[in-house]
Amino acid sequence: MGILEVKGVNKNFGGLKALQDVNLSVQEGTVHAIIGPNGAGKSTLLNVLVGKLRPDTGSVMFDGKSVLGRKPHEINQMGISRVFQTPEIFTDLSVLENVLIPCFARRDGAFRMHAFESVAHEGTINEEAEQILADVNMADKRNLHAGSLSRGDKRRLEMAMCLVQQPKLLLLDEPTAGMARADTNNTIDLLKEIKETRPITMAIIEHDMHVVFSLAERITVLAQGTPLVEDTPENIKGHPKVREAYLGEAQV
Amino acid sequence: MDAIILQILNGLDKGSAYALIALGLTLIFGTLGVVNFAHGALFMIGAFCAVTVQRLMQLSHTEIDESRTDFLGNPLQVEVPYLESWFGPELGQALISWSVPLAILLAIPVMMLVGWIMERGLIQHFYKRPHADQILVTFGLAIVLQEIIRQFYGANPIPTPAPDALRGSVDFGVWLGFGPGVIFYPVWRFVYFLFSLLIIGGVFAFLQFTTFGMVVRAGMADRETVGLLGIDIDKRFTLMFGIAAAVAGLAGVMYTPILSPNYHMGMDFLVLSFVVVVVGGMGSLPGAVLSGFLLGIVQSFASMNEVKAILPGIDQIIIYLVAIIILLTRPRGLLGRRGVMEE
Amino acid sequence: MTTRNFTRRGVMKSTAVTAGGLALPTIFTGSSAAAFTNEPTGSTVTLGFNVPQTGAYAEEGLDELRAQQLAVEHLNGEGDGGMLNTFSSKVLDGTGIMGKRVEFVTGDTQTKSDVARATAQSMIQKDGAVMINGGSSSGVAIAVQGLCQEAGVIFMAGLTHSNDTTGKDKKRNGFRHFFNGYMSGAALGPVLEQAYGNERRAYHLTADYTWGWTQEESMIAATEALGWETVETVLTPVGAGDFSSYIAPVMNSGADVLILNHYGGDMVNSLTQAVQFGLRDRQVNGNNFEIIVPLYSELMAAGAGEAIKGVYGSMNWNWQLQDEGTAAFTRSFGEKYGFPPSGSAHTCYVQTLLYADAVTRAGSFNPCAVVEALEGFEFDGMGNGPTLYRAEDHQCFKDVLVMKGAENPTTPFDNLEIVEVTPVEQVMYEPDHPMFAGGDLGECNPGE
Amino acid sequence: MLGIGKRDTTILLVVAFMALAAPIILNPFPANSAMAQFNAGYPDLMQRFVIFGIFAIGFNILFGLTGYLSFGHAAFLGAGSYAAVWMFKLLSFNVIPAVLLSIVVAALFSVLIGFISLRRSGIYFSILTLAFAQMSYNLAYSVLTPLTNGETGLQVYTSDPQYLRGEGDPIVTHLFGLEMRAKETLELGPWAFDFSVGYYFCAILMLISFYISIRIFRSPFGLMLRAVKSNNHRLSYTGLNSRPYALTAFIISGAYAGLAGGLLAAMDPLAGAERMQWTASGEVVLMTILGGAGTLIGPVLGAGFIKYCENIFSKINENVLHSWFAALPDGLETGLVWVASKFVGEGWHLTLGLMFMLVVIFLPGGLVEGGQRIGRALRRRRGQDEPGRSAAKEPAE
Repeated sequence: MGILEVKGVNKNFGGLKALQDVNLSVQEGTVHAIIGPNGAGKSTLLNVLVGKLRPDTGSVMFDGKSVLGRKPHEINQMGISRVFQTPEIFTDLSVLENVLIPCFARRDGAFRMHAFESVAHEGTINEEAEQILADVNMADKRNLHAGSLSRGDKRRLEMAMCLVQQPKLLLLDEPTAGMARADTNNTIDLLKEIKETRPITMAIIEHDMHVVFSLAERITVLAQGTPLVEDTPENIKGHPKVREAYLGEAQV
Repeated sequence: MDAIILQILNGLDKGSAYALIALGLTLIFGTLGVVNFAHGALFMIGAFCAVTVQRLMQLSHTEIDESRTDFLGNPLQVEVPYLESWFGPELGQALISWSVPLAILLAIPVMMLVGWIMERGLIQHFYKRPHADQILVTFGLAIVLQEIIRQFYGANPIPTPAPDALRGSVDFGVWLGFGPGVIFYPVWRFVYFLFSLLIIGGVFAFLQFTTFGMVVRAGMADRETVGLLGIDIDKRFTLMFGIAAAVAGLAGVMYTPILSPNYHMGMDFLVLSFVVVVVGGMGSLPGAVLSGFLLGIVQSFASMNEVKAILPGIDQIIIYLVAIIILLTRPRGLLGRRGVMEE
Repeated sequence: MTTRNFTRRGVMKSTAVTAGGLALPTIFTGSSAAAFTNEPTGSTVTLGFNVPQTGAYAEEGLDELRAQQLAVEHLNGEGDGGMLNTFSSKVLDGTGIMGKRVEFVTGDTQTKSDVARATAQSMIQKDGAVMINGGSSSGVAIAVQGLCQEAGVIFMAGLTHSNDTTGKDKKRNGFRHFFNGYMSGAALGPVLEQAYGNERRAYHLTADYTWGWTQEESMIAATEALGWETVETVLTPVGAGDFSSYIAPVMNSGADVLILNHYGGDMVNSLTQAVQFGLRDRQVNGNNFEIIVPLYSELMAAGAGEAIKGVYGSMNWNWQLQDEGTAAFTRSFGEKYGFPPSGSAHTCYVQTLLYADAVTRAGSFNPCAVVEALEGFEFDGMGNGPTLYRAEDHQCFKDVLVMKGAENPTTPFDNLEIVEVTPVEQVMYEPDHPMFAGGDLGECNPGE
Repeated sequence: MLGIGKRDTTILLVVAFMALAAPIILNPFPANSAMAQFNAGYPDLMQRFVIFGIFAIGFNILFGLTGYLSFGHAAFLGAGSYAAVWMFKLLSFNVIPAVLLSIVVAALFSVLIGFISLRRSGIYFSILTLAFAQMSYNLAYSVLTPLTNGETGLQVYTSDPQYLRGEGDPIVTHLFGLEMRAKETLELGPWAFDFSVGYYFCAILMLISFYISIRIFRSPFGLMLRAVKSNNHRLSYTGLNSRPYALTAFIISGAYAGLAGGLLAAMDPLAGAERMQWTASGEVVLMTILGGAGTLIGPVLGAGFIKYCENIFSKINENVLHSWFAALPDGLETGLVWVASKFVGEGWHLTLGLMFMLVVIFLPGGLVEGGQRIGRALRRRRGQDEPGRSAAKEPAE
């Protein structure tokens, strides 16, 4: 029984079958990649997982509870954090404030009216935030305006914001899309480091095979809204069906 | 039945004005992403183009009438318009009475120019600024414009009648098979309605069938992409601003026989026009037109005695009530697109 | 902490004269309090002219301001003296008020009660005004009247036509020179009877606020007394702009008279549009369809242009009156500004003189003394013939004018013509008339 | 001090000093001099400064922090005023119950409007609030006259019950017998300074409001509100529900507006319907943006600026202008008066409009940014400019 169990999910947009009978199981503590050509339904699947879309049929269980019908913030509170294709951070706030917010979210839940306490006086929370910034090597940038960061730093910051919540599952939506090779490698190193230092489950949706094969322990190949195969990276590489559907075009 | 037809006519007429103002506002929103609080002032300037033409046509020389005296007991100075002395009193008066339609000729270049100056001189510096700044600066501009108009024309409403030939009303009911005298409707209001259809049709045709229009429409959908194609979208948008100003101005010119223009009429229309635009859906031209007519008609019906007897005061709030209901049931108004002005 | 109330201005002026610097710093000189609010102790006295200078009534307000300035000139002995020469009371001699030169401050009411009170406050608190005059709407007049009562200064209401100003909202410190809704109805009644007969059916469009309602009530009472039937009364939103949806139903309602209880921009638009709808070209019940505008003003008549031709209404005063006082005022106003004064200008001019006169007769600026001098005061020579300031409700009683839109005006200033000067007896009513019931003048308040 | 940081304490102390010394600061010119026209230190205007300051501070909590632009906040101001006047009519002229009820009524009203309007965001939200406020205004002006006294404005009549009024109680608004209009005048030579009870009552409430607003700005709650403005999307994927945050901010700012409305009535017990009109809602928006939205002190500055223009510039008439320029040669004087008269008196709107434009064009951050620029320029001149400081712009200074 995995931490995330997707069973028989179907989703249609008008006549278009975006997802057909998707079954997926992500095991706790693993890095699970979901790959597939454009239009395979990766993004739709991700949006179902985070509560943005509701499937027509099927079930999505996380940690033994259904996520269906829950709002994104409720799903996050269940322990699923998400990294976006383009980093979603609070650009108007400072770097430190960016990580403070998830700290509060973890401690206080979806809404709590702490209107009279001072942020500066929240000792433990500040320590946590400083710690995570140190972990991602951004401590020296704590007072910078988040909007002024480089793209790579924005990605790091977003990662820090997710990690500080200590999620049970981290969803990454093409974390290296549009990045230069160097940045991509940095991100891979960062993710590797995270994997080594934290007991975390990750699900990565990715285009870049280099990233996938550097990180993933399990891979699911999605094509035309349906999972084609699920296996270890080594087996996937040699799988004829996968080559046919997808890898044929890519250089592996 | 006759009462209902009358109110539909009234609603279409009100709706024409709303639709025209909202159309211009949406053009500016949609193409430039600017919240233009000075749009009401453009409407007002249009109306004062009509006043200006009227004044020009009435340029007079004085003749002294010794037989009568003025309020101070001096011999009466009679102002005789040049047009009257050139063409004789009757033809002269008839010509003068055509000031309002003639003002269209003045309003088009004037409004285009005003729009061009506004966009190049002010608005273009605010494309990247927050909406709040746009609101503040255009609101300030609206005040300045209306105060300038006031310096020249005073604060009192100025009568600007329709041409003699188009004054009065016609027995519209007879055409529909009612008895004579049941449905009378002012000729000028028909003219206004047809005029607004013409303008609306013109704008849509322009956007639909010209290359220029296609680029602008593409720009409304995605400005950056069009920019990437190497098209100088900014220049086209400037012209678009001029066109939007002209639409507002023409709406103002032709409305003057219905509503005697005064310097703050723009502010009176401002709130309403925003409600119309938002109900129609931000950035949607058909939405703006639809919502203009819809709100006009709804308002007319709410003004009926039968309705007011059940719900006193409903005519005071109906527009806002409808706006609330529509926005709560249709998140982006009638025909709005996702993500436009939702941030 | 003490709760003494005293005025700054009086004290300030006296010390300014004596001290002339930091020589005698008097700290908290509360004990030398004046006898009443803003007692003028120097060589000048300040009046506050609080009129709309922006918004729909701006022209009306500016015309009031012109007249007020003229009045100040005349009081100070400048110009030709205007109505001072015709006023039946002769105590004013062109040396200011009781020898003090008259100064004035102005403010913009924006025709909003809140703003009007704020500007009046500033005149009282900052500028030391002893009298506030002006305004162009009843809501504002009532609001400012209440303020002046509390502050202890005299209020001479400008253009206010609602019955309430000297009815349920009357105040001891406030006086009205303008006529009111009831008087409009009473004056119009006989003229309408003569012009349109006894068997008419009237349809009212009424601005949906207090003035509109009292006007409608007065007109219904006056016309029903003639035997007219009231077909329908419809309330219209203030500032509606387009009245078509209210005018259209009039056509087939069986009514043959439309009474527009509107003022200002609403009146301009509703009248223009009603004429556009061809109402006046219609025949109903064998009668020509007629429109009546109970309250006229020159400026708004000008705004309506040709639509007013032949339309009856009433006015407080018009420059075309033939009496001496009117002639004198029109002459000095016309020579200064180049056009004849409006009715509201006349009101404010006369009030400024009357206030000065009352102070002089009372021998004091104390509001209570002024109130006493004005209550029951009868005079002549200020236009409209013999006039009474009634003690019971501070309403002014004088002849009322019934006007008609001129068919062939020769200048922009005679677009209205006087049809009849209704004698004061006919518009007189008891102070406890039901339309005016419920108010209480209270005690005069001199402030402290 | 007071649980706020050093910087904030300084700001608070500066504001407190300004507010408490306002009667002196705002009357810099001798009472009889020509410049006295520019004195603003009389009770009524000072009260308006701080009352509209409160209104703008509250509005800033919503708009400055969450970015939700409400065009209907005047409705809460009006509701507060009506509630207060009704308290005067029913209970007594004591201001405490009136002010308390005005806060409660406005807060309840804002729960209702906020709950519905916050279902939408962006301009759709703005128009919803505008629609509610305009409905309130139109109804208050006409149909609801029994409750609001329509155009005239709700006021207290001698015939009103005033159940709690004691024998010797003042017949003007008071705080346990201390009349709001009572004042003491301090005279120093030609200068005269008014210290009025009403003003200090308002000023103290303004300082409390300001202090609360600082606490909110620096609190986790305030951080969340700024997060709502910055990136609502990220916020919900961080496990936070933005709706209750925005709604709470809406209610707080509604309560502030109610307090301001209640104080307006407490200073002058008449509540006019215009208080609810869209122009009044627009005014507080302008105050906040003009001063600097999202800054602590900006809204107060903006409120003072607009009220000053309205009350001082509108009162300068041609007579005053003539007296100023009297020393100049005739032709020049006439010319100057003619030009100047276009901008003051009846033309004061023109000045206001130009000011809006100039401020927003040249000072995108409002008046506060103007102050910051001057401050930076001064520092630079002294060679104390810290590098990197301007880059690390503190988001809510």
